[in-house]
Amino acid sequence: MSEMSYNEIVLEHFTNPRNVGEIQDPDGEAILTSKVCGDMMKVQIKVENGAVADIKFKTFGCGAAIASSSIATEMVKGKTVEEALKITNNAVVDALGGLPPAKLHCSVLAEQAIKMALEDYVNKHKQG
Amino acid sequence: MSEMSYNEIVLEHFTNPRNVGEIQDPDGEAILTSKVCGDMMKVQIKVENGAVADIKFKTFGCGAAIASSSIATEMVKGKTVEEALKITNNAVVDALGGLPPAKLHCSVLAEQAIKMALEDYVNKHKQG
Amino acid sequence: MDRHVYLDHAATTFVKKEVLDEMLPYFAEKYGNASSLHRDGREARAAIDRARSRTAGAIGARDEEIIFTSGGTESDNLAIKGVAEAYEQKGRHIITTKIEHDAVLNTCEYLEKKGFEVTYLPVDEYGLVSPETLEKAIRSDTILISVMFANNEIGTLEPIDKIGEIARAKNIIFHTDAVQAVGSVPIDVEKMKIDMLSLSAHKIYGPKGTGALYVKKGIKLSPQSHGGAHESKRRAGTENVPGIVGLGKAIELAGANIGGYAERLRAMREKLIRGIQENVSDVRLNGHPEKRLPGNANFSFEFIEGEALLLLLDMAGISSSTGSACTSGSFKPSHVLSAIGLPAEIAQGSVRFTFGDANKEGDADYCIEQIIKIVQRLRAMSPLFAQEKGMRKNV
Amino acid sequence: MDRHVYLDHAATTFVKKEVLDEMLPYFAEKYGNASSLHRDGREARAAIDRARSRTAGAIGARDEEIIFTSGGTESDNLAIKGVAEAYEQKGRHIITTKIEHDAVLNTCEYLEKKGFEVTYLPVDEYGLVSPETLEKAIRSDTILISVMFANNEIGTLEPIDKIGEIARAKNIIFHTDAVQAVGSVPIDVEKMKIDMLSLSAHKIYGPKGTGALYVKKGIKLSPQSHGGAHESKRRAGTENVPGIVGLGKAIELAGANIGGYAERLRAMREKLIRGIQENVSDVRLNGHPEKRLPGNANFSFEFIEGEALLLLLDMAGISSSTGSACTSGSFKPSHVLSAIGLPAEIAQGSVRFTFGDANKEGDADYCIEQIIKIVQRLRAMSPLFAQEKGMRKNV
Ligand SMILES: Cc1ncc(COP(=O)(O)O)c(C=O)c1O
Ligand SMILES: Cc1ncc(COP(=O)(O)O)c(C=O)c1O
Repeated sequence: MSEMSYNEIVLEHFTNPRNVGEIQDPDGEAILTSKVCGDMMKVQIKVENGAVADIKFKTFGCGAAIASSSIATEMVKGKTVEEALKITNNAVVDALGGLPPAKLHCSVLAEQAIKMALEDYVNKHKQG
Repeated sequence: MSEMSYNEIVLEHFTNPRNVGEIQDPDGEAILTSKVCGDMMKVQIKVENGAVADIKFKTFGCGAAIASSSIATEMVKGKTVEEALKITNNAVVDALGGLPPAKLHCSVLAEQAIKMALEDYVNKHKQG
Repeated sequence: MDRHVYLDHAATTFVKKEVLDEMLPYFAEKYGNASSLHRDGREARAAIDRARSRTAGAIGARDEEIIFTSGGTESDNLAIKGVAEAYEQKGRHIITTKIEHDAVLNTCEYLEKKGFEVTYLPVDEYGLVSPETLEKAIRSDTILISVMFANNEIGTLEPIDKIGEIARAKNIIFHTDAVQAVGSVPIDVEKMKIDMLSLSAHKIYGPKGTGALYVKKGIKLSPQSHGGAHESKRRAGTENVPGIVGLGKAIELAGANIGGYAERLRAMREKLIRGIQENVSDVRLNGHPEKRLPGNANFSFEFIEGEALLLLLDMAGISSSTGSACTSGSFKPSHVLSAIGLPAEIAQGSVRFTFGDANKEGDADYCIEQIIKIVQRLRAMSPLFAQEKGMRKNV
Repeated sequence: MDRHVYLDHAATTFVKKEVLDEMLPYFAEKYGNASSLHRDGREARAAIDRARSRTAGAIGARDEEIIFTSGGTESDNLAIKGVAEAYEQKGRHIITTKIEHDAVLNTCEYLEKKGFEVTYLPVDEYGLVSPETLEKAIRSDTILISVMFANNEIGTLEPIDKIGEIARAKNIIFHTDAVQAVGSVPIDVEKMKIDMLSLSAHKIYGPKGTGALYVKKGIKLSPQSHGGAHESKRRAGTENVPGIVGLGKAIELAGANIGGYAERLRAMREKLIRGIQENVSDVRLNGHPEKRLPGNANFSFEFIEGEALLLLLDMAGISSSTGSACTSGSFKPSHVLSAIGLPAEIAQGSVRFTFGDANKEGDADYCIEQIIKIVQRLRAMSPLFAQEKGMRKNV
């Protein structure tokens, strides 16, 4: 089905993913495995002045998972933690110009992993 | 299926059937309708010195029926009535070089109609 | 005899050059499997998508309502068995007609063995189904009505829009076998309230072995071919990409030319009918005088047998058919001719001539000339003709 | 990237020139319906007869034992449902394996819903079925054994002759899906005691949308497509003449070249396997080291996901597949890889490369070079790889 193939934006982010890597001493981090397909995403963030100063990810997953990871991390970069927490998988899909229906759950993985890293920061921050 | 098509001999007899026509004052005659397919054959004979001096047929039927009529009448022509009565549909089929399996019954029509005309002659002859 | 006049377009047609040209690259160059994710696969997928749009567009359907199959027979089987299996909890009664193609009739008979009940509606002397009779046959457990758009033997066009009206009002799924109608008659499934429609490429100058089934959105269908997740899981099997591309092009061409095509065929066909009726005695035109496919003429020549006529026509270079191509070589008189009330011995002398794009100016004339000769010749050796004419003389 | 290396021959192949050349006249010139009695019909019939002989000859069968279908999927469906329906009075138990193609598996699952019982035999780590286990699974009500000749994902060749032996001794019908084996492995249905065999043209350089089912004389088969009296009443539908002609030519060519073909493929395949195993860590070759199709290599690259690998390979011009083409894009880990005991996360990193006549000298080298680069790249962004390597460091 044509619903299986990716658009240009997705392919571009998949081929040249932004923010791949790791952060030494992150302010927040999370690793999440998708229950749907077993894909896994690890997110680390650095926060400065209440805003996401840096964000890095590593993803084990398909094209959609990697592209979602790339664009989602771009979307929250520079935003305040509060703003960043508002990210939705729909916004990720929109930014990608759409995903094949069967691949929508990959955008959920990106959304949730990023949120978990942000929450990890918030929790540590509260406690600290 | 290839079993549907006729060989050269059949086609030749179908296209140029021998002995088509009618005999004035025949010595024996018969009309027979096939129970299988509704084809119909009319046979008339002229007997001289105990032999089939002339034989004519008219057939309402398919290619196989017409070819069988043609070759079967040829086969009995000149034979003694006794000999002629020995005609079998297998001999007709053999003479035709074979018929499609589904068309074998057409040779039966020819055999039986000819036999009936011969018997008609025999019966009249007895009585006379 | 060098002259060749093909008058059997209802049996099959040639593939048009424009159609074959579009198909060709998909054999040896763009040969990917449409289920594959890589570039070769995507290329094949795109070709199928385009063919799907063209097919949907030709009958007023939506792309996702088209399922590609291996031909009209599979489309009919899938429609009828697919609905029967999906709705058997709701009911086990099916309504169809006595004059359907074997692909519908034999499928219905198969379902009867599985416990379904089938009503085979009669037709009038022209082969027309009565919408009133149909309406009366509907029961509370009726799950499907299947009435062909146009008959393949005698060409009669059924009152499809009236039947669609009735079926929709009673909320019963309406399938039509339009294998013979597509390309010759404008079809709009929306307007005509058709829920399912079978079509076949090789009847419209496309390739053999490819067909489609239109299934209106919302209708449940149990797949009849199990395997990969092809055709939205409704028909498994690696897609026949060149075949599907050919169907798409053929149906697009057919749609664009339908008016002119029908006019051209009708003119040749009318010439043949007139020529036969004026020059041959004891002949009957089967089917409806007006409500018929433009290319179809079906005659019963009394006192002679159809196969003999067909063979001599063939020797004269004319390709025709006795009834449906599928039943040539069988002995039962055509079920269609029986249904319109023809006695067996007259049905036996029936031959179908179907015009199409293989024909040109003069074919009808040549055909008339040959028929006159051959009928005369066969009648001269027919005992029935002699009897009949003898009897008349005696009156 | 201009280089294009097609390594997905198990998904489909291109149509060879010699094959297409034989098919071409049957589209626009010799276009008769093989059921028609006239010259056009006889010409089509003769072409089908010739193709039938060629197909029968290639597998040691008799002409009348070949039924032409629309492909491997239909052949599998017809074999299994056709026997199930014909023999259900005798018994309702079927034996197959866990690693069959979906065309067999989904058909069996469908029959389970209809009240049949199906035993799905396990396989060992190489994908081999054990004849002993099979023999033990046989019951007094077993009517059919269906075991594939060669697996489409991992290429494993099953012990068909041993299974044939057992089935024949117990008088149970034995069907084999040989869609992947035909053309790569010599097959003789007589010697191997095979009762039914499915094959498909598009896997052997023939056209998509055509296949065949061999059915040994004497075996009853309930038709699954109802309609005209085609294929000795076992498969209704106007014959796809060009497709059938193409299958006949393709299988004849395949039979004539089988030894050299297998050798050529094996050489390229072995080069790829060696190149990968020597240059990439944490990689597993799935399937049997020797008992495998000559063109098949199936690897699991740990820590990365197959689709991502497939896409980057595609961008480098290499067409490959994750498991079966049919299941690409689905999430369940391949049922074949699960059956050989691969954990889901390793199965997820599996890619199949299948060589064939589209390949030439150097393709394996190019593929090795690209795989090394791409696997490295994907592992660099894999959290699993980081973990694993971190863990190992910590040991
Ligand atoms: C009315 C009708 N339905 C169904 C079919 C079967 O279609 P196909 O030949 O594509 O199997 C035909 C033609 O043979 C037909 O004329
Ligand atoms: C083992 C096996 N069986 C059956 C099939 C189905 O054949 P087809 O693609 O012709 O429907 C395939 C290929 O997809 C296959 O590899």
